[in-house]
Amino acid sequence: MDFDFNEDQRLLQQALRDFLAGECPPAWVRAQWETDTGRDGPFWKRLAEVGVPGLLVPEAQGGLGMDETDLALLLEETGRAGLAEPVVATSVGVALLRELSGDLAAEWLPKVASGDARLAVGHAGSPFVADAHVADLLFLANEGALHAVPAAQVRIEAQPSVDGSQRLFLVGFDVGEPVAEGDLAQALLDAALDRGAFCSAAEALGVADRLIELAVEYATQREQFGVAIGSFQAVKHMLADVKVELEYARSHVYRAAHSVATAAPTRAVDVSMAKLAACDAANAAAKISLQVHGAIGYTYEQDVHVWMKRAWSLDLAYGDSVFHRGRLCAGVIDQTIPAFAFGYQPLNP
Amino acid sequence: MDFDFNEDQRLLQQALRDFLAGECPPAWVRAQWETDTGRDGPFWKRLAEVGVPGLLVPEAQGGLGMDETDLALLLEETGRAGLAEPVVATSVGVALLRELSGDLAAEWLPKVASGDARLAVGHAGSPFVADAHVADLLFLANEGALHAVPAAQVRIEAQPSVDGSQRLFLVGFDVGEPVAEGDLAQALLDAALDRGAFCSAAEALGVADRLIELAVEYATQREQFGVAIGSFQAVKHMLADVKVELEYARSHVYRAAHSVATAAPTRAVDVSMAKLAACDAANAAAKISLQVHGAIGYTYEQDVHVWMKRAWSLDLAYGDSVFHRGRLCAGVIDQTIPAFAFGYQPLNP
Amino acid sequence: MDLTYTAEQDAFRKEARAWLEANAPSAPLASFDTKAGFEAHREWEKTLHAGGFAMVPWPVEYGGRGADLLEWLVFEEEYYRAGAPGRVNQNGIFLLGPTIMEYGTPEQKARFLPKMASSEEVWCQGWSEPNAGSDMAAIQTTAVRDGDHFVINGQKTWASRGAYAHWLFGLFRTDPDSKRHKGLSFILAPMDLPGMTVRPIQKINGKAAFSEVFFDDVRVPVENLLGPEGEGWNVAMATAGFERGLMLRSPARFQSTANRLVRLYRKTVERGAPVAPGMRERVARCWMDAEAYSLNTYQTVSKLLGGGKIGAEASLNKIFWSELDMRMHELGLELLGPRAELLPGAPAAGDVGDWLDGYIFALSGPIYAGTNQIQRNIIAERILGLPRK
Amino acid sequence: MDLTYTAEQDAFRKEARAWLEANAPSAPLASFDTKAGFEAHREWEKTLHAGGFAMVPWPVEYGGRGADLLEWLVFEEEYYRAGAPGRVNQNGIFLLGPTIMEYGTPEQKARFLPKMASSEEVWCQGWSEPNAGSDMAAIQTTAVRDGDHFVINGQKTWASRGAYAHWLFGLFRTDPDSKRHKGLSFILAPMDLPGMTVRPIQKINGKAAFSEVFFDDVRVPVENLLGPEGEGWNVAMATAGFERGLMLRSPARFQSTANRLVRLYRKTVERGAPVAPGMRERVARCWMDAEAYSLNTYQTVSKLLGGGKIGAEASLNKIFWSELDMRMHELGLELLGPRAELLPGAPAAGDVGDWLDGYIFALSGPIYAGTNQIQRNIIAERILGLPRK
Repeated sequence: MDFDFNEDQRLLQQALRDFLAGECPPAWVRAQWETDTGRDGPFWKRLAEVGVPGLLVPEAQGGLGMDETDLALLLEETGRAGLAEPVVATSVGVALLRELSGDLAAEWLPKVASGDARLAVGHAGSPFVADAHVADLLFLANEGALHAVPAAQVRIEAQPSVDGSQRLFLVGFDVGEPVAEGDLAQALLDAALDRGAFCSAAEALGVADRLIELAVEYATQREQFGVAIGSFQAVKHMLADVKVELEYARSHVYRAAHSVATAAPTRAVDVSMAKLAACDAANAAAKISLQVHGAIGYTYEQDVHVWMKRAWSLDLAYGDSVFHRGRLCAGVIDQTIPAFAFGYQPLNP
Repeated sequence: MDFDFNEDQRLLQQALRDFLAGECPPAWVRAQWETDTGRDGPFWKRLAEVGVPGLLVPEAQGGLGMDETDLALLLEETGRAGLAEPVVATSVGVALLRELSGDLAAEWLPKVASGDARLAVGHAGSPFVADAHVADLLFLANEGALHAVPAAQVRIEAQPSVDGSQRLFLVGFDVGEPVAEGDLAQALLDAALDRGAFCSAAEALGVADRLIELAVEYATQREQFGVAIGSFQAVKHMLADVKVELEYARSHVYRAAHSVATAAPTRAVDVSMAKLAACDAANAAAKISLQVHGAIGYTYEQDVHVWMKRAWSLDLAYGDSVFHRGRLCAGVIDQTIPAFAFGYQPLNP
Repeated sequence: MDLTYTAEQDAFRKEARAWLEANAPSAPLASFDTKAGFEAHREWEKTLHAGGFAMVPWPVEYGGRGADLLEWLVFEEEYYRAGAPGRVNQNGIFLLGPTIMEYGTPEQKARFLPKMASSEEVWCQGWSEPNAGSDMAAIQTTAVRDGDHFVINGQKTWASRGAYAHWLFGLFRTDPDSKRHKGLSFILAPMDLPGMTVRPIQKINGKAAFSEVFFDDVRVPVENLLGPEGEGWNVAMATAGFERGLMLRSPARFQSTANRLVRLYRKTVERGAPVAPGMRERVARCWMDAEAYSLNTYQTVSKLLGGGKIGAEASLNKIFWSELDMRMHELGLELLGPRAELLPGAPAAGDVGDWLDGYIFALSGPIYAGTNQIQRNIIAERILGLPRK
Repeated sequence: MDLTYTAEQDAFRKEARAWLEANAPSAPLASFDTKAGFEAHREWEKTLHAGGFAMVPWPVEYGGRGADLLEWLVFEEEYYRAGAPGRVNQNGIFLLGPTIMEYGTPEQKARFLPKMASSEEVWCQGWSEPNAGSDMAAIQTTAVRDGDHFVINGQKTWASRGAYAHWLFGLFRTDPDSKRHKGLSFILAPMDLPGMTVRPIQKINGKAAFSEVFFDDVRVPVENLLGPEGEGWNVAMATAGFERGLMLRSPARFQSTANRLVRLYRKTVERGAPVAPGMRERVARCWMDAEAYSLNTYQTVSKLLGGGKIGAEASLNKIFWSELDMRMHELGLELLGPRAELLPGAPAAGDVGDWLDGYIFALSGPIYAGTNQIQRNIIAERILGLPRK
């Protein structure tokens, strides 16, 4: 039992934070909102160089061969930076390729690791497929079967989101030979949804953190009534409350990382708790950060809204809150899927 | 359209407030907790002298012949004073007698007005009958029929409540001739429940007000860190929020008074909204008053808990919050009972 | 207490309803924060004015109908029921108008009110400055007397529709040596004077909504002073009271949103979309709160008609409606599910309506017209009597 | 990161579970705030001590088991699962004990810890004073050096079980000219000294729970000073950290309540009693929050075992558990419907259990051990770095 990250993991997190702080400042994020695709191929290659999209790719295929407990801290950083590249969708796709193995995996995993391919995944959590416009390979479901469809064979229709970083599409394709059917397909799709929801939750932690940071910074320098507004108890207590919410959400997300990485029997409920807690924290942080900023925060030129809208779209990604609350209740109240209190597990035999 | 009280009503309220402040201070309320019945016959006579139990009794029978819009302000005062006498149950009973009219009304209404009789009422909102131990006449339901049962013919079993002011009983009786059956009985029982719920809501307003007053008083005199704790924004904002809640609850309660007095078609939903709003405000005021008082408020010798427990028991009286939320939803969502937005009513033909 | 309408009130409602059914635009106008939308809304105001409904509670001589506040409420109910357009001149008619009626000279009233009622002249406000937000007494923009003119220098911000408005009203420091609430004056300034520069600011949905206004030796004639020189704070406080109070936030607005929310809930359930079990109660509770706001407003109006005044109670209203408005829109978005984030133009947006834009607008509620934190201070100190320090 | 238990941890769990099944009282003991209940709980502590489970993470020489904090968590889980009694000496074993381990002399450790572990000596705390509540630095009770004694004069309050405890620990002003945090010392005092008077205070359920302790020239030997003279504030802060932190609020307590709440919900639905539609989600959410508290504690323990420290983060915990505990009990009471207000002895109370008493206890959570307002200040200033003034 060790519920902490090791030093290597912390160092990798710090390295990515530094990298993104330098390469992906708010002005860059905002510039991406204005481009056609909102995505930057050369930057994706650079991300691949620091190992992000290849993190879950086995070492044999040129990746880092790590798991979701490593990924969690990195996604906090992409969330903190407001990075719009398809890290989540690609990570989910990588896990599918790993499970499917065979030629498909042999062909695509190295390309992902080298930054030469991006992936997208359709799932039951949303009618829309994120990043379908830049994906080289798309995993799509059709009548219970799972298909791996190259970009050339899909038809996409853009569905503009309030979050300029979020690029959503309705996707159609000519149905060919599936890569999995029946129970296997269902298990893969379930795992994809859970993995994507966990990833979104981890990004939401970073988003919440950033929103709190922005508010603290502003409240420290902005003066009204002759003092920094951050010295008012009303401001302090709002921010303290959301900090509490965030830190407990963090615990859920880190546990979900472990549950996804180990395919724990409680994975579905653990992920839903993480998604709910982290997205609620991010939404609360957005509201409070906006309130602390006052009218300034309500302007387009200030950065609050960029992260606020990330919080909104992450809340809807890979299952909205109604979906995840439903699973939580199924686990805790109906007990139709596994959920047991941490530490209360049955003894090993 | 005039949604305000007239000067006579305000004067009567002030008179009762002064009377209760003098006659029914906290020490007296607390002393009643310790007595066997928790009720004081001679004091009930004095209440009758100032017109409280006879308020709804027609003038012809020695009462004031007023209605619930007059009663609302008086119940705020009994709530504020923490008065434990059966004003609510008796008022509900008086309205039943008025509706039933005939010999029963002719016999009992004058006795109520003169303070020589107290009433109790069983209803669908609770398995318990409040004040059954001191009632001279009890209205009790049995298999859809309404019975008026003299005290001598009932069997009661005390059910001690955490609120020393609340005296609850399970009541049995030998079923005789009912005073109403079928639809009439149902209508009378419904009206009794609504009237009792409205009365409880009005008392809850007074309870909430008192709890806020106690907190403001304490916060103004108690010093920590060299200043009155009431000067801290955290204290101010907590109390401001509950004040907002209280004032909007007040609007619901006053409207419910009118709806009960005029048997408005929306009476059920109006009363449920009033009950929910007022009891939520009282419960919130209790929690915040306790928090403002800190450890001192958590002691038996301080008065906060007396009004806090009133808030708790009023919340359960004449339908708990689940009952009233159910009716609210029936009106607003299912639209199976009348509810229409105030001001949006259909035009008179 | 009598919660029924008189025959006259019912007749007025009937008349307003019939007129609105016949005249209100059938499709929403473009946003009045755009140039084209601004003009379209001014056109609608002209129609309203011609119909005699532009300023129901104003005296007839100023372009009003001479009705009382209860009829105003009835009119608002009908206005929202008809889905009629937002009021492009709201800062003029609801904020400045009542202030001019209280503090204006007969000449000022005759000069400004009729053109305000007809929206021939649309107004924006010049309260806030970069360093004077919640702390409005920190105003620095000066208006120095020079003969029969004030010479204004400085900067105002958050002037809604400042880019299109014809006139601006606001507080300026006429005594340059003064501090805080003293030495301020309430001045009315046309927007086309030499030395005025307007820079639009986009709100978080990327649309222009307010402006910064820069003053560089702008000369305003002294007859544009409203109320006594140096007494601007008190004049402004009367205006702020109106703003937070009745007119700008008529209950019909929130009841209308609550009714839309109930319909959205029912529709969502009917089409079998997933809905959280608690949503039923939460929606009903919003409806109940909108109802409370309406009831409370009728109480206030009854009190006013009985000779009472609105004071710090307006702060209670501000908190209640602003939080309710956010809550209702949050529930609306939750009911839309994954479509909640789509912009209305998205092909799959279907009937998502304007919940998203409404939410973005609702988010400004706890900030503008005095943050809710400021309102809580006011409630605590002026209503509950807690110590200032 | 590895969230599975080792074979040793599982074996320890098995052992603890078996021992508790065999030894824990089958019926609840009388409240330890009564004299009889106090003694019954001391008896139970003796049993625990004899079984080697009194102080799992303490060194063996002081009556502990020498286990690590993870095994402590496992033990707590089993302890709550078994429904074993509350710890009557909690102020000693969880607050003072760790402080003595950090600041005590070898003699003090040997003198106090073993008798604390066995509950031969039960401790109460003497922090607060009538004018030093949230503002603990306002302590006025003096302990003036007189030869090899301190002479104590003044008054302490809110000493839990002060009426029955054998020893008191607290902060006293040893430098009478000092102000605020300086000049305070941490002193241990037996409760039977001449000049000490204890007055019980009833809590809001009418039961005695805490006491005022009056000191009138009470002479305490100087060897009862814990840590350096005049440095009591720092010593106490270490204790306050422990109090707010891990040991007194083990996650199993809240998980156990959450599990009871889930069972109550299921039972209520099964018997067809009316339940609000949103209750399902609200109960599940409480369970989720209890889970978060457990996970967070395991994180903290992992951090501590890796050489880290608990600092201001303890304030995050305080807010989270205290609000969760209230919320859970509120839902429990709502599920009981009209029976929620009945005292457990009422004939119709049936299976209402101790939700009401639990709620009353939960209500003290946001107040004691530093109000939640104080905790929010700490979070804002020490964790987020917002300015003090």
